Amino acid sequence: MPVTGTEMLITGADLVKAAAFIGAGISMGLGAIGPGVGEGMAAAKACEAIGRNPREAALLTRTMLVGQAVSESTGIYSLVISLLLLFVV
Amino acid sequence: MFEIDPQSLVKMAAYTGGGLAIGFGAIGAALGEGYAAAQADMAISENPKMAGEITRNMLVGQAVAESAGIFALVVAILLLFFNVANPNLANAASLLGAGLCMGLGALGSGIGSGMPAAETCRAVARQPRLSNRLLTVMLIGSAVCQTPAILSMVISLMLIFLNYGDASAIKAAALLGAGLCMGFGGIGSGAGSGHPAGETCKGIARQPGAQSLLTTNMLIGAAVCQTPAIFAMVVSLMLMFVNFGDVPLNPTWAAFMGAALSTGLAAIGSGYGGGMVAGASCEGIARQPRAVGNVTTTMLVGQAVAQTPCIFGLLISFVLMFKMFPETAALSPSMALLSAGICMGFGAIGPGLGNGMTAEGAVRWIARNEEDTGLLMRIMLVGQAVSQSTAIYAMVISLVLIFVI
Amino acid sequence: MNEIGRISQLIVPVGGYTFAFNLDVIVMTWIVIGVLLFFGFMATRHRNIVPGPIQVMGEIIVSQFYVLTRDALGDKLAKTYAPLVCALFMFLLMSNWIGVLPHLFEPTTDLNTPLSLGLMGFVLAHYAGIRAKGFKKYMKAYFEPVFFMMPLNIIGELAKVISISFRLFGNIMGGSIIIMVVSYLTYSVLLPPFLYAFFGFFIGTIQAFVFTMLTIVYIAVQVE
Amino acid sequence: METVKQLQKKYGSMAMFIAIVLALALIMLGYKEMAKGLMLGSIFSVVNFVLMGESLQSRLGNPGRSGTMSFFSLMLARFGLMAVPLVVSIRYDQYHIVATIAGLFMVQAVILTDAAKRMMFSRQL
Repeated sequence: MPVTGTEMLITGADLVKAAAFIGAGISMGLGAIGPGVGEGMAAAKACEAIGRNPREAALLTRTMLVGQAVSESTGIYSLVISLLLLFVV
Repeated sequence: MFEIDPQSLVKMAAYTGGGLAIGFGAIGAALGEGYAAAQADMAISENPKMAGEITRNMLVGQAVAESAGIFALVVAILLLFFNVANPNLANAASLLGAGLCMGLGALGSGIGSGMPAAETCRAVARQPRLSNRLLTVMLIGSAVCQTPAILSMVISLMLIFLNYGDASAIKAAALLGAGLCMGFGGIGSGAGSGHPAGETCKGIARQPGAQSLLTTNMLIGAAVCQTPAIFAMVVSLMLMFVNFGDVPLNPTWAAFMGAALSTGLAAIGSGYGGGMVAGASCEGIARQPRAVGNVTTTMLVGQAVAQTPCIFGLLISFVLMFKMFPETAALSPSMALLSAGICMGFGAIGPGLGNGMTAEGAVRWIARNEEDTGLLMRIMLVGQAVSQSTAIYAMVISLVLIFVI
Repeated sequence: MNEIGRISQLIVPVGGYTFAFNLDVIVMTWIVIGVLLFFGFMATRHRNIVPGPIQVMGEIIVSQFYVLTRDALGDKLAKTYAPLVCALFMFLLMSNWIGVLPHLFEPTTDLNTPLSLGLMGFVLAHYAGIRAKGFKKYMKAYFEPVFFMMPLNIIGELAKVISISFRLFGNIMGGSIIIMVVSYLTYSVLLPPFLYAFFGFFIGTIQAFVFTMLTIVYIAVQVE
Repeated sequence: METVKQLQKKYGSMAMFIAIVLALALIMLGYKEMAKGLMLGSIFSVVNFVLMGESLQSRLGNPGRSGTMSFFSLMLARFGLMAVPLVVSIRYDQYHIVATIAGLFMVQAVILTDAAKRMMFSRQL
């Protein structure tokens, strides 16, 4: 039995949509790596700092959260771009 | 549309698979052994009198670390000389998948099992007296690191030798996906479980009395950090053996590939992150053996949370495998499903690693400052939860791609 | 394997729209609420200086969460929010544990439960923020660091609801799917009890705690 | 480098001894192909172990000599050497392939059994 491709009907608009979906997946997928690692580092350093000086725990936690919120913004940009690709394109 | 003679297609897939298997397998072995050899060199320059003893330990460590490479070699040779009775597309896919599975699985284990060998060489230079005990622990550690490679080998041998009796193009996608999933899933766990093994060897040199505590902790930590590899194996087995019934080819092939990529890639971050946590806990116990209870508890909590991204990956995989998709002739629905898998898979790598780092920091400082265990564990959980949020965004995008589009 | 996604629904058409009520989830939620009410009743029935076992459990939970809230919010606000935080934790804990019993399942496997709890936390946090800082200062936070970042800041706030609720949902749902699949693969022998212990009790407790802590943290961030 | 030589002798001879005993037992039971495959695999396993020791000794303890490339090419050469028994046993039916694969891991098995034995039977490990 010879191996053949299946019948597919690919139009220009379909191709654009397919590319947009793949782009959305890659945008969010790769965009999540950086913030994930970065926020993890921030939290690791906060744990270290609290371990050294537990009395400043409240201040350090707040600083950690602010730092994480800032480093998460690139992840949110990826999310926005993905949603734009999914629903606007 | 082009047509290929099925015999040559299968041969092509088998050769490519064999090449990938031995290629990745040799890279893993080379990286692990190269790292160990570099550390051994440093150890010898620190304490030249112990050169013989260090070379001895290095040799035994290398012999065990290389077994992942030998697994890859065996699979590669089998692939090169394997004759298929009635060649078809599904055979070709399963052979290619088998090669990828073994190669990538051996990559992680090769890197991971270099770490205990390296740390043992350094430790022997510092504490020549403990050479024999270190050797034993190193061997146990590096044998534990081989588990993901063994799981990969089991899956790839199943892919090569079992007859699935179904030569459809869907089965081909499922079998290729099974190989990919287990292969990627083994990388993180294999490389990650090198951390606890290495830190245990280092820790025994520092605190010989804590040896049994350290060994137990190493085994627990390594076993838990191999959970993502087992998740990947579950997905692979489902792709291989579950009868999905009469499903349309066009979006379903992409759903299977997406399911495989989702769990497989997600397991990389969680596996490696879990290994970092386990490594830190072994270091901490060596520093302060009395803190063992708190350190082990925190390690388990940290690893459990670090596996969350992988569980998200598994969730997406199961949705992709078991949701029925209507048949379509267009390209975009299948690309949406594939993209959902890629999105979740890559999106889980970073948060998995980040969660591992966070728990690593917390565990390390709980060993140094045991009174504040509760506080540190709380901060660790909040930090991990926040750094997971990008994995959750990826999951949301995946779910949108699956259900809304 | 077809039981994934099987939910009994009550569909009520109201003026052109249809409302679907997930009956199973509603029943499970009421079971959880009933158990908690019974626990609260038992814990406070005979209050003594020398407490009984149930009273001790209640006291530990309440005092622990009071301390947690006080650390994050300060004495004054803690008095307001600690009861809510404590109730949230106990509700989530019971919800995540209940799936261990046969024929029952976790209400948190339905996205609606965590999403509504997340929305509750979100509204509460912003209400607390407006009350503590005043409306003007509250609005000013959206224009940081520059004026045109406002849309992204709003999306960031909304994303918090998504992340907190999907985290709980993903973990509990993923756990129950893994248990189902492994039971299917091993014909329900040997492994499932350990998995129930791990996913039901261990992960369930951690995720309930994480959800509660994040709600406190979101309130604290808005109040600052 | 006395200790390395001793270790190689110890594990190598133990692996060969076990392989011979197992092969004899298999021949007694009538599995001749398995016995031959096991012997073939074990011989190459021991040869690989000896070569590994040689390459390590030339790599380690000579700091300054850039031996990294030669170390890796030696590793690849060893892998190529280990491919020989596999190819032979696939090509010729008189060697059983599974037994050959088992034989290739003989040295590793001996090393790990030795470690496990030490871990179980001594109090201080």
